[in-house]
Amino acid sequence: MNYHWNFGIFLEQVKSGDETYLDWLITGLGWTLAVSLTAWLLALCIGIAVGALRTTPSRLLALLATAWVELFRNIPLLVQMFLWFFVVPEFLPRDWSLWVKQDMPAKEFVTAALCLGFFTSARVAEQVRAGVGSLPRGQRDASLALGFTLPQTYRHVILPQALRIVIPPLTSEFMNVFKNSSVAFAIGVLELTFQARQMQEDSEQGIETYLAVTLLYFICAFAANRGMAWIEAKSRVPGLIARTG
Amino acid sequence: MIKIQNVSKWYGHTQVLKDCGTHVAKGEVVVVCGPSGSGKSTLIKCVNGLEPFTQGTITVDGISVGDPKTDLPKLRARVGMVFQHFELFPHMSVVQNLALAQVKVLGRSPDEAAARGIALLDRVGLRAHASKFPGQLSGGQQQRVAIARALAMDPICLLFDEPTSALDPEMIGEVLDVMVELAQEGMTMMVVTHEMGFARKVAKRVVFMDHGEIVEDAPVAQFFEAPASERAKTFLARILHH
Amino acid sequence: MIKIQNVSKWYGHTQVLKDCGTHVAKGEVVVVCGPSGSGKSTLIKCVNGLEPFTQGTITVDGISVGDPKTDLPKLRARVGMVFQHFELFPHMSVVQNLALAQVKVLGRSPDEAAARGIALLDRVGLRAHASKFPGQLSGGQQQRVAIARALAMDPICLLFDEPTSALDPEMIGEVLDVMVELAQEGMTMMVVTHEMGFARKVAKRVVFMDHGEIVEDAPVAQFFEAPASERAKTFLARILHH
Amino acid sequence: QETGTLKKVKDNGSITLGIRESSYPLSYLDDKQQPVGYHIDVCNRIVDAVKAQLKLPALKLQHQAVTSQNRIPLVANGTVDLECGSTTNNEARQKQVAFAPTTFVTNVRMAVKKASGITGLAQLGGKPVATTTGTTSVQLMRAHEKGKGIDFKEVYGKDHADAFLMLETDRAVAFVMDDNLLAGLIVSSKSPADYAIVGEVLNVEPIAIMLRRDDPAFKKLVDAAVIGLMKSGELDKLYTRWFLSPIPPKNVSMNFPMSEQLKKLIKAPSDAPAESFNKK
Amino acid sequence: MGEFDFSVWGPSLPFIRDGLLFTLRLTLVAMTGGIVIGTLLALARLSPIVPLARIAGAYVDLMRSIPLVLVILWFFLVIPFLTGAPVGAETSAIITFTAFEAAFYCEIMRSGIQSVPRGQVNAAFALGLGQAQTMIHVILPQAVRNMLPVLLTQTIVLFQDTSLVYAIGAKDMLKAADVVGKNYNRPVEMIVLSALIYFAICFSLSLAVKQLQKRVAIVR
Ligand SMILES: Nc1ncnc2c1ncn2[C@@H]1O[C@H](COP(=O)(O)OP(=O)(O)OP(=O)(O)O)[C@@H](O)[C@H]1O
Ligand SMILES: Nc1ncnc2c1ncn2[C@@H]1O[C@H](COP(=O)(O)OP(=O)(O)OP(=O)(O)O)[C@@H](O)[C@H]1O
Ligand SMILES: [Mg+2]
Ligand SMILES: [Mg+2]
Repeated sequence: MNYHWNFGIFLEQVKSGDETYLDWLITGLGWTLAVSLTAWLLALCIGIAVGALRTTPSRLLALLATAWVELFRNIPLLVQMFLWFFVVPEFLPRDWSLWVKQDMPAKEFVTAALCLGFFTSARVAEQVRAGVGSLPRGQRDASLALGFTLPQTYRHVILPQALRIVIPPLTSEFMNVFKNSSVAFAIGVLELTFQARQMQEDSEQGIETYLAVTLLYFICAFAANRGMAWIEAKSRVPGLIARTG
Repeated sequence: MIKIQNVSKWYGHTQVLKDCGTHVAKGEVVVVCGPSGSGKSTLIKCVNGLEPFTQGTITVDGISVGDPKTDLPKLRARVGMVFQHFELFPHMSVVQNLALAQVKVLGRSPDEAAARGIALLDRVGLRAHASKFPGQLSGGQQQRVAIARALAMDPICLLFDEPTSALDPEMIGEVLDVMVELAQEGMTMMVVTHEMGFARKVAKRVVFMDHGEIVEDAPVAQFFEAPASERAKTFLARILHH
Repeated sequence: MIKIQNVSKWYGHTQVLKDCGTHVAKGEVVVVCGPSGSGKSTLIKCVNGLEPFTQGTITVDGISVGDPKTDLPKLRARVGMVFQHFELFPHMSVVQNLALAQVKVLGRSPDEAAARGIALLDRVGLRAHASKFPGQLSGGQQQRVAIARALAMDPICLLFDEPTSALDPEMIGEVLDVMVELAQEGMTMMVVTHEMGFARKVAKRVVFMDHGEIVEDAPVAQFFEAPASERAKTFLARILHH
Repeated sequence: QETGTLKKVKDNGSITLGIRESSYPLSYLDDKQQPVGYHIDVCNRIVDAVKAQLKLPALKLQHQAVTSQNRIPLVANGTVDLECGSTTNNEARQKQVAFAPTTFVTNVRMAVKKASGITGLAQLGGKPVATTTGTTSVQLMRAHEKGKGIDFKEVYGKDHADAFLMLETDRAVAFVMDDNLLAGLIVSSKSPADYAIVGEVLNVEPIAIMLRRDDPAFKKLVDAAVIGLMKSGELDKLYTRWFLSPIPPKNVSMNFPMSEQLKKLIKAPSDAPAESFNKK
Repeated sequence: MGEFDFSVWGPSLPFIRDGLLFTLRLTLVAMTGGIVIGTLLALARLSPIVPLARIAGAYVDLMRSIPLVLVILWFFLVIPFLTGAPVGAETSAIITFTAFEAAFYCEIMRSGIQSVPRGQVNAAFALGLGQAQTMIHVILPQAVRNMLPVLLTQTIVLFQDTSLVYAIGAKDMLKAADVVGKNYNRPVEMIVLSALIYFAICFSLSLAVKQLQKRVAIVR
């Protein structure tokens, strides 16, 4: 291969500054974690609510929840990211628009986290809905028959069970959040992919750069996987055989 | 106690309850039977408003179930129900199953609720299993816990929907024993079941349904010795055959 | 026909079959019963090699099931089996269910297989349902199809694992009727069931299992009138109680 | 007997050019989404030379779009034989690849909206400044003597068009980039008259066509072809065609006269990297 | 940017169409290949041969832990070294997507296979069917039916993910829209157009999935 390898590159100084390339990657990892975790938290809250609403008897609420899901899961994330960043502010009143575009603190981060959160919430909602749907209808009846209201039924009976069931698919989604956060570079969040581009342009050691970044993403996804496995083990109910799949 | 008058119900275009009427007096046990799909579960679920019905009225202790102004959760808290598949909450221990609704619905203190729960577990012979999870119990044990859970709310009457038909034959007895005892203590009960031995022993009347209709509503002895309708006769022959 | 000798089986450290031995002669019906978890299903599945066993020998028509050299698919094709939950193939019509193994295993032509299938459907009274899917049939009908499917392979003997315990009470009769008929025609059968009426009517012997052991293996009359073991007595009391 | 790239080209019967999709006017896609531009034309001349040397008039010409992320590995792994984009020739890259003699010189400057009245780095304090992800313009601003001590708020577009969009939509007051790219973006913008390229030259960069390293035969052929264009005056014509005449897609001219540095380089062709250039 | 100018949509249509054709072709090929390979992987993962199951498992976990855009890049850079000859961006995209999606389809098929009750295997064996016959005639048909909605939902995800081929310069729909947006300096309008097209296609697909689900669902 006609390639000049240099794995020592990470400890070298960047061309214009007193940091090393490793510092860049660590900054990037920090932003990747920040965007992903914020988005995941948002996605869980919205996703659980929306997913649960889709299973309620209220036609109107179910319809609104369905609209939310269909809207956010049927457009590629990259395109959504761009829409949120460039298009949505144009519809705000001029003063707000300028504030959002120039003065809003951490605007790239906020936009990316919101966008990724909404996108993921649609998928979480689908999983939660499936989880609720897979519970025997008798559980709902039993809870109502004890005098619980519908919200109480969801809070104490349906959701605790449904969430346990959907931990495996949610694990995938959690891993996806880290991977998908790489799209945030498109609007200028200083996360891993961004730093990788900058580093490879600055250092010209593209392959080493991407190897390192791939490894870091892998570690994030793997950690997410282990974390969810830990939660799954913690929340396992004695005597209840885990459903596979 | 329970009054069902002219109740009809449609699912889309199919009518699953046709002008049903019957009643259960205080302290009475009424058994409902009939072929699969005849509407027994639907009828009994209408009694505590788990299924809405299209026509007719049902009152429980004088309160109209179908009335939109009725506080259904409050009514249901006073009517106990036991299901074919137990429907214990699998993510909670047995005693939590018993305490939850007492705390959240009746507003009892957790300690009080747990104490009452344990007392009832004692009564159904399962005190030792209080901190197990439902999945760790046999079917018969689960169903006894489910009965205790219903009793924990101090219900004015109990509804049973085929409480023994998901059980292994050797476990049916232990559940029926608890039910017989309740009946003898004067609990008002409406029971969907095919256990004709139970019906003979404690029921006052048997309601026989077919195709959504109440075909027969007769005192126990009369139902078994001289069923009026042909359909009830065939049904009894089939089910007592083996 | 079926000889079971000193069969033991472990799942990890728990022993689920303990030194079991019994036999079924040609044309004989043997009923196996016992509490839940006693190992009945495991034992009957060992007979056609669906469960491997750790010790002992089982021979069917002189062929050793545990022998690694035995062509198990070929043996199984000659031993019919009927399951608690029917296990019809839900993605195939009734007649396809009957024809599949005839074509793929016995090498019959599709037409021949379908014709044989239809003939057997006729026999269990379901000819009219040939092109329906299993999900469109009632439980009793599905189980009769499952019996026909086993018969379509012209088996030398039939194994039943609780064939009626997943059925509604009114459907049990129709399945038992078919089984009784088969027994009377001289089919060799080993039947796990709690239907004691069936046992009384057609079984030669009853095998009673508990905790993986064959506790009792006695002629029918003797088993019901004078069970030798305490365990069998309690079990019978429980199951005949209601 | 041919070796290296020439052998590969002969064996495959085809040669692959790496192109950029929006490096105005060096290499970009026209309104038919075909690659065109100054460097594309230069490359086509090189390909003609290859055809002549290999006596393969029917040599097939293929295009592969590249990005600043993958262009160097793609040249190294043989997917692309000649990269005809807008790659700066610098020392770090010379470890990976080789360059033809410099055919364009770009100055890193900034584009602003005329109305903002900004004319230099000093006025950018506290203001958002746009640049393209992966480029090092912001570091250049920091490194420049007049940029020292000024705190910019950096904003990044994923490509030049996005970065320009930031300027256009007032997310940034300046866009720091190669001046030819800035000129190209301004010309094709909705109201070119609103923008100006201003301020200090932050860096001077030689731009050249890129090829695989350690392939003397091919390098010799490419060098000869490029130098031939320079000597014959044909490169001047190409420059005029792309920088001083109307070009697609909008058919307006960039009016971007040739810099003194490039004029010198045409007289004395060189493939020296940027570092030797910026030595004052 | 103030006012929008949607007149750029007209001239963009031919390019959008070409890009869409590529996107659809890539989706179809990767789906077919991915399902076939994914099913084989699922069988490997479930097989009692431990090393085989491990290897398949490791492959799936690796693919699921790396962002697709990096996988695309890696394949593009690495395949030439494996095969000795460069492959075009399109071929590379097809290989990459098939290999990547196979990992996801594998997981879907695996849970599909596991969703078939154990009793079905027993019933098939009891009739004398062999391992392979049981798989082909009894398990897989049910697994596919059970998982059809999820398989198709994954395909919709795949359809959206094809936009990531920008990383290797292949020209899909989003790329085509992007280039038009740059040429006419109307990037926002073109992004809006592609959002609408993606939405229209994905939404109709997901409606179709729901219909299909009702039709093929196994009556139990
Ligand atoms: N959600 C529903 N939508 C449409 N039809 C329904 C629905 N639920 C029940 N039915 C129909 O209503 C009828 C009565 O059902 P129900 O469950 O009350 O019968 P059942 O007598 O309890 O039968 P089983 O003995 O099987 O429990 C049946 O024909 C059933 O198919
Ligand atoms: N795959 C397995 N792994 C571990 N233990 C098992 C497994 N399958 C069955 N067992 C155990 O083997 C014992 C016998 O099970 P088996 O299903 O044969 O009982 P059974 O008599 O048929 O009960 P039932 O009446 O409930 O069908 C049980 O204690 C069961 O828990
Ligand atoms: Mg019912
Ligand atoms: Mg069993």
